[in-house]
Amino acid sequence: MNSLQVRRTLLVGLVAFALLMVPWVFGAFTVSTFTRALVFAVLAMAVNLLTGVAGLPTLGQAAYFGVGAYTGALVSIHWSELGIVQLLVATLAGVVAAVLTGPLAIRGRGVAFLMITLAIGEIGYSAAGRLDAVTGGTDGLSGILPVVVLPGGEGLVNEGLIYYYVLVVAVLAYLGVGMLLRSPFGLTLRGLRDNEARLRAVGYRTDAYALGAFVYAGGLAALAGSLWASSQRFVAPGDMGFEIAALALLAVIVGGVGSMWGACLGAALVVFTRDYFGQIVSGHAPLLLGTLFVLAVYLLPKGIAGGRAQWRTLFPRSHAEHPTAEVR
Amino acid sequence: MNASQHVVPGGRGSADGVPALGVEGLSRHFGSLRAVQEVTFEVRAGSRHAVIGPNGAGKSTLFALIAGALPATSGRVRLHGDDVTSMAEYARANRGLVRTFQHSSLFLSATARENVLLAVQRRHGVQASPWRSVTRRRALLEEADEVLAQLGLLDRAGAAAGALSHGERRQLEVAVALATAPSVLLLDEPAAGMSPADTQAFQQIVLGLPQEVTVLLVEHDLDLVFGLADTVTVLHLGEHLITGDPEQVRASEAVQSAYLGAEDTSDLFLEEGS
Amino acid sequence: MSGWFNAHFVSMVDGVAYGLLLFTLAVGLSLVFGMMDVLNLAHGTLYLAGAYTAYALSDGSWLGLLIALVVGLVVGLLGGGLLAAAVAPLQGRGHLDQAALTLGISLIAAEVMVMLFGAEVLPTAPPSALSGSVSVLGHTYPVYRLAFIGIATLLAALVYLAFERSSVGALVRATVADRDMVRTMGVDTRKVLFGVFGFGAALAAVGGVLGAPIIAPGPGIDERVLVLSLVVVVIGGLGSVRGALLGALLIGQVQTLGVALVPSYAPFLLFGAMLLVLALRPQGLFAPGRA
Amino acid sequence: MRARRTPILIAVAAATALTLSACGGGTLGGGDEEEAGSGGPIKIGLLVPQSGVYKSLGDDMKAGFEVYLEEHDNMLGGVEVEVILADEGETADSGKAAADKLVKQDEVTVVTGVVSSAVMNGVVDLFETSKIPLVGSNASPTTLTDATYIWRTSYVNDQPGEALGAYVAEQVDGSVYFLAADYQAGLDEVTGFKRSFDAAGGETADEVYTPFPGTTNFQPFLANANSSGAEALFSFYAGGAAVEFVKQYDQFGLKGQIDHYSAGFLTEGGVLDAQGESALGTFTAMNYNFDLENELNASFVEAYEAKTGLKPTTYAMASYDAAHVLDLAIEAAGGEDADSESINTAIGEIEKVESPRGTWTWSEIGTPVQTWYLREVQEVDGTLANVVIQELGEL
Repeated sequence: MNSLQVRRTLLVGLVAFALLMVPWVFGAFTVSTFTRALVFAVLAMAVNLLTGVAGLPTLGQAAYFGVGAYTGALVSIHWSELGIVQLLVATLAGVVAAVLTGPLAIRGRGVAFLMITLAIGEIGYSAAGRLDAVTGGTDGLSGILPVVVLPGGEGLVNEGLIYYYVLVVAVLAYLGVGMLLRSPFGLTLRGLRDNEARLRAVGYRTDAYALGAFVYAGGLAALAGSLWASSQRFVAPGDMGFEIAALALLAVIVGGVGSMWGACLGAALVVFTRDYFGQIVSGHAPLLLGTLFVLAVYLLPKGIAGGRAQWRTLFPRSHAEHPTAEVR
Repeated sequence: MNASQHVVPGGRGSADGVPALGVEGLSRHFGSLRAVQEVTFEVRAGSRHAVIGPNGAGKSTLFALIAGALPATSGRVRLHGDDVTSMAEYARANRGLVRTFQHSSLFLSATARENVLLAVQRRHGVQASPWRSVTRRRALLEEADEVLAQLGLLDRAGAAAGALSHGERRQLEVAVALATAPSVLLLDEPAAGMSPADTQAFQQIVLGLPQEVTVLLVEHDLDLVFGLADTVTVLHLGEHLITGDPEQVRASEAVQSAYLGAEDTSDLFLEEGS
Repeated sequence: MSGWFNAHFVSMVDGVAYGLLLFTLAVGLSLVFGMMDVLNLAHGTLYLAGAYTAYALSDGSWLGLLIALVVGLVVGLLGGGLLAAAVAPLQGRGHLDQAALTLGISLIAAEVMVMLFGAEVLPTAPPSALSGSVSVLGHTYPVYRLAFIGIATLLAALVYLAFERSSVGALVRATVADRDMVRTMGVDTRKVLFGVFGFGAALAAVGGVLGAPIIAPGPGIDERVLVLSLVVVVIGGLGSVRGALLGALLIGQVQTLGVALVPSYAPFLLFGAMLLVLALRPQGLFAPGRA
Repeated sequence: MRARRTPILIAVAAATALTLSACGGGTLGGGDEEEAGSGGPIKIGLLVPQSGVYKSLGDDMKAGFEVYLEEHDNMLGGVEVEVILADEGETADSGKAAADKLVKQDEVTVVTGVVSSAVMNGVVDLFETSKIPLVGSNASPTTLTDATYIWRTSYVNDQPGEALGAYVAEQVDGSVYFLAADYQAGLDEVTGFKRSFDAAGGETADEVYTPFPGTTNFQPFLANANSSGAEALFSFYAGGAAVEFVKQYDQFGLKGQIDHYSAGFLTEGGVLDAQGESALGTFTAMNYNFDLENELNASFVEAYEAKTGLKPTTYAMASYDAAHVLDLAIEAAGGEDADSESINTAIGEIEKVESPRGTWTWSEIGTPVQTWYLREVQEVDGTLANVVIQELGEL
């Protein structure tokens, strides 16, 4: 182990320790805000996979988030309280939804892709409000049972335990996305973002990989949706609306497009700004969010994740590095 | 060092006389503009074939038609005798017909090695694999590094493509194409924007390519063309003028009159002396 | 057929009014994007600012409307200038940063407007000479909307002629087609940025002043107007005045005649229409500068 | 590339450590949850929108609650209260987060407010599991029938319609066209209306729901209603949509041709001024009107006008009543010794509430049984106002 790896291990350990300590230190509301932030972080990773990694800016991930949330909720109400069942079925539902809608979305790139995904999200939102028989209509779907982790176990009601459940799934999702990004497919997606024409010229049927990214991101967003249903025990059409989609995209921009841990921090920042600090200055959460976005764009041109690059120019290190592509 | 054992699929079409590339009555019209009109010629397997012509001759359009970036209005493109006219660009690339770009077209945020890896992993069919880190796939890495070494870029493997010099980018441009193990390599004005020294170096690279790789280049720089090509095709106003060895082409009166009045005229005839 | 026409006549007329209103909003957004490659998500805020101006200043007299128009124009120009100045440092950083910045600005501005005008929807009376309704072919129709069709048609014609016929318009179209080329010709693209931004913003704010009696100012109107304009712009093709006009008229009909024909699918019509267009032509109906 | 991650992670760790030292207690193992009670004021959470499209309703409710407190020297049941405001916002998410904060962080003893039905549905679990009473003063979905800790001083969403249906069936000689905002409250309202309307032999022309939120132009819907041959229209709109709807109903010539009946929200509060003369002649059903003649109402209207300069709305009145209910319950639960559980029990034992709307009692599902009124928009002393025409019976 060289000193770099030591330092890295140390930091990972520190962050893990801090995350594990949350329920032991904070009150229930703060813990539930952390839980929401974690769920939002998974959604932000899905948005970032498309927007930052594959170069397909999306305003539609809330639709798949909603599909996952409703599916998870319905599984809980009608079939199984087991978390793993809900997560799997919800993810599958998200994948199916993305497979069905993806071919339409990937017909466009850039702003056209953004608008097609926006349309998919808005149509999903309207549909969720309309299908009262399944979704409970605009008043939302309640009656979701506390999630059970092991067969025969107790349902999770305590905020701290719910937090741990969400934390475990979110960390697994993070590791899964990390693996994807280092894999050949991850490299393919970065190629798609950098230069689609060239990728085609070396033999890639690029639409297929764009669709692949879309489906993966759809499944991931749905996974986050299922976590949302388990932790909030309530799902409403607003969960697949424009606001969630826009906040997720903005979280990615604030965090640093392309960087997964940046997206997670951005998501946490957005959730804490809206739900925590927004309640302190009651009624002015939009103002806080607006200020956050404006400041972030000016002060952190590459997002939180890019912030370190600026620090580096302030405190230059001895060994020169090329600005290599950021994988994570 | 012998990259060819990895890079080149066993000398296809080299002995049986089937041309590596056949262009038959190829046309492309943009509205009333006939950019390419009924062009027919063949590229012999293993040859170094150049397409030249004055500005507006239709070279770029022809190139795009052969590569598959543009659909043809009529006519055929054959690769080793197989009709690939209706195939998309990516499908032609997978069959060994691979192009480079006139302005370096790279994956700028990726390292030079990753640029080449994108081509290598496609050829290995693992480009959609979501498992196992690329950095643990030694076969891919070794092959990528071999191609980089072949182009003299190995010491820059870890640098972002965006941080390379212009000349290095041109080299990487070819490296990415070569890493797909093409049987026919299409070079789109490779010398564009290169210094004379870089052009010289580039010429050496192409000359050093294994004989199994057929090369078709579209080029402005006649130094490079006559230094490399064993066969030259001349286009004029979208139509095929002549295909022949360099001497035939230089001697052709049709070519001389086509170039008359064009700025390249003096260059063309200066060649005879050099 | 005549029965059908009779039943939907008002919807079609209203679709024209609605479409022309959308055009005044969308054209600025389209040009700023097409020319300067800037995605301005604060565009709806400009409409809202104009509409609040109309609410605050119009008192039912012609003079009130005139003052509101002048003030609205100034508000729009200032707003456009500020936005242009805000996005100028972001050059070369892509659409996402612009989107985050302008959305942030619009959130802040929306909050400020709620502080100034409250959270109620504030319907704005047109000049009293134009209030009330008249009978058009036996159908009751608001006078103001008829007048609006007249004024907005004039406005649309002016904008159209300015961009398609004048020398400034030629420069603008050239910039849409190839920005670098125009820059190398020695044109100061910064000036063009401010000019086009100011123009588009002023048009949106004037649209707000004139549109206030049709789409009244209130919280959330900025977002709704923005989404409508984006849909129009994307359908029409980014950077095309003609596209914005036809896209706006198309969406106008979709939102009136379409809704009247299939009211139970009303929530799906707007985005359904956009998906249909984008599925067939991802670059929009009239994408300029591309083969 | 890895080393550069250091500063941020250190910052994260540092920030976390800082907050750690600043906060005490924990969700797990901490176990120091105090019960409210002996000593100190009772904490009451007021959960109303202070941002977004429902802000004006939130303002009314806040003012109504405060008027009651001011009348009683900031004491409820003889105990001083501390009101903690939380912003419900616009969506179920924002409302739920705010409720979460009130219950889990501020550890309030009771909560009141809630405008949106979606938020109400979203917080049911929260209040039921944490056993904290919620005295809602507006939102009231029909599906909410078996909660133990949730009370409402307003109505049930289908009641304004139900109160009106039979009357309209009798009055209108011909068919009735239904137009309502396409969300649960709109569906509930029409369902309630049709329950009594159909029973009384009313005839339906058509039933159309307009996209909500997002419809600003009602012209195509109104055109269809106009050509349907219906004699009357029953609508459900509130807030900004109500303003646009009423104005366009006038502008497109339906006014004077087709009578307009609606749930009272259509012309309640500030929207009426915005609608202007277009609203004249609109009939609505509501559980309250500021002109009701009783002593309590007179003093309430006076105090409310003094505070806000406006006539009270049903939203303000229901919130005023929520404070009243809490006043009665806290006193019955023993004043200073009252806790969430005893207050909840005491709320259920309240036999009747004297209210500006008249006296009401609890229904089986914890909503008021109250008199409904038919109102018409008329011009009174040069200003527009809802005027009570007759009673519509008790529901």
